[in-house]
Amino acid sequence: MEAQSPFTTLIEISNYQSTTGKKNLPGDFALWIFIFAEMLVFGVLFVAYAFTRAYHVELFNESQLTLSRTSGAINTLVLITSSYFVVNGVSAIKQGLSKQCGYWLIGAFLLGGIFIIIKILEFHAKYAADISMSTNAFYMFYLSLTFFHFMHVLMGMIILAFIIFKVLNDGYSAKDYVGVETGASFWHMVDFLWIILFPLVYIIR
Amino acid sequence: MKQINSQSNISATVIWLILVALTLATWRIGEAGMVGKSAMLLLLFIAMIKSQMVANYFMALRHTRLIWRGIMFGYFVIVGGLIALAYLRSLA
Amino acid sequence: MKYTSQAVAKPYFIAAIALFLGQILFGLIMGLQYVVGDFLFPAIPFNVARMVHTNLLIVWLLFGFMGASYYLIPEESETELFSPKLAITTFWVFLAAGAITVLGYLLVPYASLAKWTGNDLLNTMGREFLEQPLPTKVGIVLVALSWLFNITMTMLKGRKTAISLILTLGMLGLAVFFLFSFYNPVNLVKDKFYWWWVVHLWVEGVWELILGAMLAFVLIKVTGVDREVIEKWLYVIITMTLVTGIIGTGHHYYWIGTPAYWQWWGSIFSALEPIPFFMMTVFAFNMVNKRRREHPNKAAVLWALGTSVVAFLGAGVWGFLHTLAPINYYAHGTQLTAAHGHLAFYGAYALVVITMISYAMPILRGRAANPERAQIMEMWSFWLMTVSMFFIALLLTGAGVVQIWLQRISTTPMSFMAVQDSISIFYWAREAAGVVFLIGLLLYIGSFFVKGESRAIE
Amino acid sequence: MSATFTKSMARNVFYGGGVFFFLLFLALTFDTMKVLPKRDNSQNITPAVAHGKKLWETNNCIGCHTLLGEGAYFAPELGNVYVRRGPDFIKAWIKGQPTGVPGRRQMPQFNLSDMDIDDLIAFLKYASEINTNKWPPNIEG
Repeated sequence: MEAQSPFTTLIEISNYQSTTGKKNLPGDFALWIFIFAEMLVFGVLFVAYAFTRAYHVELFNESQLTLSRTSGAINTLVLITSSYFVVNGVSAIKQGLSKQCGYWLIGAFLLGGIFIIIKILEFHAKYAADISMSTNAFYMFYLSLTFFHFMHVLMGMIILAFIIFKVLNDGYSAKDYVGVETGASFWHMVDFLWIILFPLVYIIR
Repeated sequence: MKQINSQSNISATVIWLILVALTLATWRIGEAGMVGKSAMLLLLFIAMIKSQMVANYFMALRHTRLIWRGIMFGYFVIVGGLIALAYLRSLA
Repeated sequence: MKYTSQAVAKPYFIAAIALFLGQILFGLIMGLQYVVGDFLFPAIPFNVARMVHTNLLIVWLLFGFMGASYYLIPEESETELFSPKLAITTFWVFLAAGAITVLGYLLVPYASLAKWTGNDLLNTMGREFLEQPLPTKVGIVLVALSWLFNITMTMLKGRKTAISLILTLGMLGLAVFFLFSFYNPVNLVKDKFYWWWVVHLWVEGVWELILGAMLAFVLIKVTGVDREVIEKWLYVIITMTLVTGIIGTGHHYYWIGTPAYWQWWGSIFSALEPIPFFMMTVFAFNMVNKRRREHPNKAAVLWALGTSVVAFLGAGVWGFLHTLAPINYYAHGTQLTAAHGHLAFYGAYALVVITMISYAMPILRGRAANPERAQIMEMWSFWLMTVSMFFIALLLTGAGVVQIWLQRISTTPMSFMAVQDSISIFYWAREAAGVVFLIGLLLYIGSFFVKGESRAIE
Repeated sequence: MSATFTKSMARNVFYGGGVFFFLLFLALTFDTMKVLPKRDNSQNITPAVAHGKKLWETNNCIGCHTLLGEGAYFAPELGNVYVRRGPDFIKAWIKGQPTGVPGRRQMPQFNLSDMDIDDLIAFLKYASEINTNKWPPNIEG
């Protein structure tokens, strides 16, 4: 009766109790399903970008030069650093240090804010130059990818804000920190995707 | 317990520094205007390595079950591979 | 039946099945008009038959949803319905409005109907699926609000479960997005753009919440699997529905004057739309495999599993077939769309309503399950309807592929009507499958009248 | 630590994800509305076109035909009929219905005045000039 389906397997894997010291996914599995779905969407968009470019190499190369590589690089550093802060925040809460955790996460949140500001300046420059998703194939992908990612940063910041609020009110502890790990996983995904997006859209030619 | 955590903080710091260095390298290569097959492959490889480092160390998937690391590594192979393929086609 | 007020579901279910029968009869008329063009002309021209066919579908599904929620919400909330009287009044109002509207379609020329019902005040008529006269549209809004009010009030005074929350949210979305049917600008592109906010965001958005909630409810009842497990997977599945389905609306924005970037957004997100349906299939089978009890209503289990499979095939697979922009460029507006529409509506929505009816109706009639013979008849009707609907989908797919080839790809494209003549064999076979479907439906109706030993409610 | 998969988190992801993608949809809608004037031929909407659209609707043409690929699939696509057949043919066709050929699909006689038909044709002309990303693939629709 107990037929094995991919679904049961998935549940069992997610409930896997370690005997060999292997751990489970950090945070709540419900969010991980979402994370994998988002990675899939971005993956398809990345590949679609690359293949569309293969048909319009000159157009892509030319348009790519109008992007600010420096602001893209700064944003990469900003996100990497904020991800690093989040890692420290998680390890702080694992030791029951709510305050420290809160501070690290506030730092990460503020860096997210810097990313947003830089990104808005970038969008504004393109808007002022009358460039939109309908301008050409390159800008379609550039704006779609970065705007879609931009929204993820905003969402990540909202999640971080919730966690900061809760952790500063001693809502988490050394025993109960799944919520922090869950939010952290989302934030790292935002970082993960930007790390691929930046060289792909801004640099590689 | 404390020991392990400070250990992981140190390794996270090292990873962070490597990621920063690789980002700066990517930026330099872009500013230098390097193009062509090897530059493309190098940049793509750096990006993929960086993303794997985030997955393994920041997301802490390194000690999880094979399947989760497998999904991330599969992403590396499939997405990275297809992108490389598309670029190589355009160079050919 | 745990709460006496659940009994209000009964007339809703009966009306749903009766209107379903009407829908199928008009479907058969249209199917014949496809090959015998002047059949019933000018008494019932094709456009009138189609309007009746599609509008009856919407109305009977709404009856089914309402009946289901009047049955389900008291049980979930563990309290009597807020106002059974309101529910019954709403029923008669909706039935009367529906009947008058259909009679209007059949007896009055559409242009006169428009003139008499105030279409000059606010142009809303004459758009696919939204052909209803203004008073009917207003009536639908009022009925939906009364339904929503009654259900929400019931939920507020009792237990709030994930299932009832999701169902109510689905109904709220249904009511809200229907409001876009009142917006009909002269600008054809805008008209079409927001028309999809009703049509797509209904069937590939909020209706799926209702579908998921109904299916989850029946699964809890017939399998005895822990509510926690079922409800958390329900959340995951409908999350995926909204993640893929909302931007998936873009697959309707390829060729109607909207910007070209929708081809990317629409293709990518709608290509992922099969995922939640696949999850739903695996979910349903898993829960049935893990069942903790043998529910005497075997037929209901079959309908539930059937829903998950046919919804995946009809909405997921057949949708995917023509959702990518480069393929849709050739497939758009052909019989392929009709194939997808038929199997998807049958699998996702007709079947889930029948699932609910099949589960609840015996209980409403004072027994846990129908007698053995009645259930066997139900199962026969399931297979007859499902297999014949498959044939309808396959035949229309065949017709669509040939149509695309002759009319759009061939270097010497043929005209629309010439192509239609050359694919008439598909239409004849489709009509035959339609007759089998009708037999299946009649068998289903017949199963309600089979007498015999039946188990009492535990 | 055993894996966590809670209903409350699944619920949060549902609300978060739903709102997120709806907002994204609104953003894309906003952009679409901004771009439309360049594509939708709205500069050519005259009172005749508006009246033509109303006639199109109140005679339920969509119940048999498709318009830009949407509608019933029983009768020819009319989004490009203005280009395919031209105004004179359309006018004669509408006036000549039904053909009464036994066994053929029949179009009703809608008893439209000459002016009505002209408005309907104006609407079809307007529709044929919408930028549809080169759909349909050929003149046959």
